[in-house]
Amino acid sequence: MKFAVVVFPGSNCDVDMYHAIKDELGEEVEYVWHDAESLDEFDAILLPGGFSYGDYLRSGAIARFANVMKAIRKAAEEGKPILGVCNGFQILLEAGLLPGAMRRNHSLTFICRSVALRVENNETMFTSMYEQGEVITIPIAHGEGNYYCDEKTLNQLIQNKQIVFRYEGENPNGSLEKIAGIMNEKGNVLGMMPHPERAVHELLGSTDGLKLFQSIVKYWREAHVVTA
Amino acid sequence: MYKVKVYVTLRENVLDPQGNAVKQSLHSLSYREVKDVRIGKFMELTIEKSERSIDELVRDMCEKLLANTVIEDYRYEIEEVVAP
Amino acid sequence: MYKVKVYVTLRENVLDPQGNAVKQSLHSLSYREVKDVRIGKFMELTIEKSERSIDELVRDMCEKLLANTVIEDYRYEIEEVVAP
Amino acid sequence: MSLLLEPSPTMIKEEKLYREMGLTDEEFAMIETILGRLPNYTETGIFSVMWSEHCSYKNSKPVLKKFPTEGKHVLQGPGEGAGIIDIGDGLAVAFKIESHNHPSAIEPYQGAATGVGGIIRDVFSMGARPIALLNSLRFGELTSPRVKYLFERVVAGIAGYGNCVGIPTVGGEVQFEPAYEGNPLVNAMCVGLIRHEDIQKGIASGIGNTVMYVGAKTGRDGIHGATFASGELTEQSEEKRPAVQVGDPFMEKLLLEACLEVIKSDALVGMQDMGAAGLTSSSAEMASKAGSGIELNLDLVPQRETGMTPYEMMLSESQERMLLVVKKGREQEICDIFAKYGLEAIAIGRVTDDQMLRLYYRGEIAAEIPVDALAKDAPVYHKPSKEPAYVREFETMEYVPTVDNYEETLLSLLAQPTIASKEWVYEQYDYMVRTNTVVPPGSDAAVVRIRGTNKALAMTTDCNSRYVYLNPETGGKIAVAEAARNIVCSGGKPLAVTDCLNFGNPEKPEIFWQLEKAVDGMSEACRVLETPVISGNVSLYNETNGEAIYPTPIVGMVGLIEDVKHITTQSFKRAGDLIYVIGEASCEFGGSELQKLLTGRIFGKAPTIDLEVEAKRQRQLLTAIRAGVVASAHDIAEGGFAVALAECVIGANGLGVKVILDGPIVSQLFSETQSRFIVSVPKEHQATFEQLVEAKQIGEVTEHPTLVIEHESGERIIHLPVSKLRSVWKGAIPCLLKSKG
Ligand SMILES: Nc1ncnc2c1ncn2[C@@H]1O[C@H](COP(=O)(O)OP(=O)(O)O)[C@@H](O)[C@H]1O
Ligand SMILES: [Mg+2]
Repeated sequence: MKFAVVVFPGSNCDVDMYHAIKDELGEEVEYVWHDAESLDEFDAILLPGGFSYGDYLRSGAIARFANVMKAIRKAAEEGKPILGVCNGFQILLEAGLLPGAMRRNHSLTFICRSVALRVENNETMFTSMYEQGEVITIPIAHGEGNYYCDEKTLNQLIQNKQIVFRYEGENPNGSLEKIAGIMNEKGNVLGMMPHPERAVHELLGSTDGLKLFQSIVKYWREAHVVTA
Repeated sequence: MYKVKVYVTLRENVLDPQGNAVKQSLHSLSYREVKDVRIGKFMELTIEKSERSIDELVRDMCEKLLANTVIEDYRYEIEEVVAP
Repeated sequence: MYKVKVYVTLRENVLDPQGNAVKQSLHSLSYREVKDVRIGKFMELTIEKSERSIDELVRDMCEKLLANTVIEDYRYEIEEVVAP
Repeated sequence: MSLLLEPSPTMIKEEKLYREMGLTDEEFAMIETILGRLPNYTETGIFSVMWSEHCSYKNSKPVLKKFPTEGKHVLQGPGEGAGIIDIGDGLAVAFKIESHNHPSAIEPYQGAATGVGGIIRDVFSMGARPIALLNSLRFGELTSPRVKYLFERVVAGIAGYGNCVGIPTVGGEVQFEPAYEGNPLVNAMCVGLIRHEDIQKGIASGIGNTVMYVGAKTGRDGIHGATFASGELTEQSEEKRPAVQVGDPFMEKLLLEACLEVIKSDALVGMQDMGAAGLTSSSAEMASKAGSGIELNLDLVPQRETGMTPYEMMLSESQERMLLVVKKGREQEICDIFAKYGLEAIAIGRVTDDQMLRLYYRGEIAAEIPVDALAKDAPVYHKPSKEPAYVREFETMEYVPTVDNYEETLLSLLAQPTIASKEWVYEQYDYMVRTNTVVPPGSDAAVVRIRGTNKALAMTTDCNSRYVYLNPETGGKIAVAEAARNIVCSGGKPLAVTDCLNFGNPEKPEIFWQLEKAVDGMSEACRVLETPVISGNVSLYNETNGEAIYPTPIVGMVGLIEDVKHITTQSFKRAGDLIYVIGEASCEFGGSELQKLLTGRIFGKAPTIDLEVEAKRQRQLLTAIRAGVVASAHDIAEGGFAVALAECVIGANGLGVKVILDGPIVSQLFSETQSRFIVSVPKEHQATFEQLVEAKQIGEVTEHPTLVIEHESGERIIHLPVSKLRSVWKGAIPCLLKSKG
């Protein structure tokens, strides 16, 4: 299975994502520059964290116009797994691939710490290796992770089980309904503020993020066994 | 040449953490009269004349980039000026 | 009751990385007519009447908190409204 | 501003306009001699910044010579963007610390942010990939609104910049003391990793080679920043203030990635960042180091504002700019690399053979100065030095504190902002980005692993300026020793030092004496602990309205952890582990937290230190850690044994501790006697540990989350739930920030 890590100017968790896949998951992975035309050769697409275009104006606002976004849209339509973490999530929101928007953390400060997350839906291609309701430890590191959407959208998210992760215990950033990660209706685009790629090795303090990537691989393997 | 002023504000029903914090600080500085604070963006653009209608141009830029219409409203003022 | 609008802008000689980035982005979106972008803040305050002069009050708040006068300028507009 | 408005050379001389730029009458006369004519306005400006303390180190050079700078691992000593030290496997570490005190006092957010930006450029201009940031901060007491504002905005500025560039901020220190009320300190340190073959220097060699400019456009910001930083802050500073520099971390990130790619090209000859005194210092220094000259056409310099004069362009301190020297004819290769990152590299001049800095502007020569006069041969002063009266007086004082309630005192100490948890600070920093941070902030030294190897780097910044104030020489020794202790506790072998000498006005003999003595002490400690000084920075004139800060020589240290298995932290790990203390406490309370708490001031003798003893204990502890027999290690610092013990147990999930002390209780609990450690050892390693380390067993890690300290006599000294200790310690800073005042 081959992963793409999309690199925007100002991405800075690209390296983390790359190594998580290559060193810890042991799958194939390549960096793809923001001006790329096609992502056809990849089976899953990862949008890493960071500060694309400095996150000036609004986080993710400028990145959504990058050339590669066309290919990302196409991949989304084709049903490939697309994971946006932190800034990657913000970009997916700005691009309209996921509903809602981000506000600044209610503390108005950047927050970097490990938080507890509850797996709200384990019947997705990103979470099948977790137990339903499992509480995992994953770091957050963001200044704008205070998720917002209108009531109608929220109801849809709840009804369609699109809320994949919620913060467990204290709400670190003021996010609506303690939302930490959501997916699209189709279930192949996931955006989350916490960084699973930072929780993949004992030395980093947690390995709880690994199962997320393993779930993607599992999904892909199964899909390929069926089609093969 | 045009001088364009764009005002981007959070939609009314969207909680404004920054505005809230500023209100709190104003209160603690004893400006108790302040009942509400909302914080938005104020952008000043200098735009050259072209074939495109300036009004359309600005609206377009706001919709696409300058505001996130999921949570923000915008309005703008256009003023024609003589190039310096 | 007053509705006060405060405009906070970066001083002229001060670098505006945000404005620059937005200009670049507008250019790459083919709005080549845009010559300059400066980004500042726009604040809307609702203030109750009190013994203090509203003008002084607002100036005070700007100097102390709303603007960082080392790098920013501010101006404001005051409008008296009937409390809803 | 047009050229026509600039004063003529004769006006500059007759009206002594150079004085406003910080040049003395003698210095102006020297310039006249060097040039053989009167300097014009641009030239006067160029001399004034290059001869400022900030660029020339004219007052501190003779003192800096005392530092030991050599060692078998040193690949690059002081003099370049950063020092470099070998760590084996073809790898090396580059690091440096720098101050941004004055700008941060004026505009804390941008001042701190651009400080971080500057130190990052220093490191990547050497060709090194920045892998970690640290910062050392000093503020007044956290009670006044102004200090709170400075503290909050400085932290936000460091976070805003470092997080955006994507370099983890992994450590540092913050202290609060009235002496810093008007003059906060903001020192930033950057650590980079480099392969030996990539080491790059800031030299302009090869006659005819092209000088290129990359990065942000030049604006009128920060003009005369270096001179500003070389004067005291007074009430008038507001007016003299240059336009504040605003950082653009996104630009920095692009520059960083592009420059690290350019390093790999053999078309590159030299590279330096435009730091203090911008284009002037980078061009003059690069030429002076290479023994060549440089010619620049200022019309080609990318400008953000219209109508900039040569004076303004040369003195601008706009951020995020680099100067490159490139082999003639190969400019395009360099341009192509930068273009990939959306950056433009522009040829603005060439290397010449006549050792002159020559500037062209609108077809005419705007300045012509021998480069060595600006760099190598800048004046050096030997300032008079005199021991301040207070130091003698302090030496004769005996201070023996009395404590009524040990528990309350311990809790009060934990709530002192200088001791309290700095979580409020470091949670704003992305300390994990790049997923190499193995020990995040909160333990003695931060640890960053080196991917692809089994090695890791331990890093820390330290300086207890109270001790330095009481006795600069002893305080200087302690600063280095404490840094080394922190490295050793983390399982690292101390490698080398970078330092930032923050002092008052060196023209005052008492201040100069502090500087000299502190450096003497640091130098001796560096020699004994075998940690050469490989880079550093000097920030003098840290005074407000005539009052100097405490002398504050910040020590930044990096250590090598040979195997990630050796990584050790301060928290207790397992119930049943034995607790040892290394070193004996004696009654030493001068400059201690307890003294400050009880009397509200600092006086008396600084704690003594025997460097040989220090070195021996560090060696023994490191040997035991490497032998795998140590579960946790923590040095005893501010607040003494009781505070250190509380710190060991606060971070230990659900564990407690019980120890039994002997001797005088107050000293045992709170004395700040140096060279001491608290270590926990699994029972099965007791014998090996005791063979390797001279230490005294005092108790055990327990399952009950309480901290129990008893006396040999059976007296119960302290019995507190760990949750209580933790909440006091963690809550102190947020609580102070929220409280009104
Ligand atoms: N300004 C800061 N930035 C990042 N980390 C900090 C800062 N100040 C303190 N810390 C972290 O908090 C912990 C405690 O700091 P300190 O009390 O100074 O430790 P020590 O006494 O061992 O040097 C350390 O891990 C340190 O790196
Ligand atoms: Mg320590």
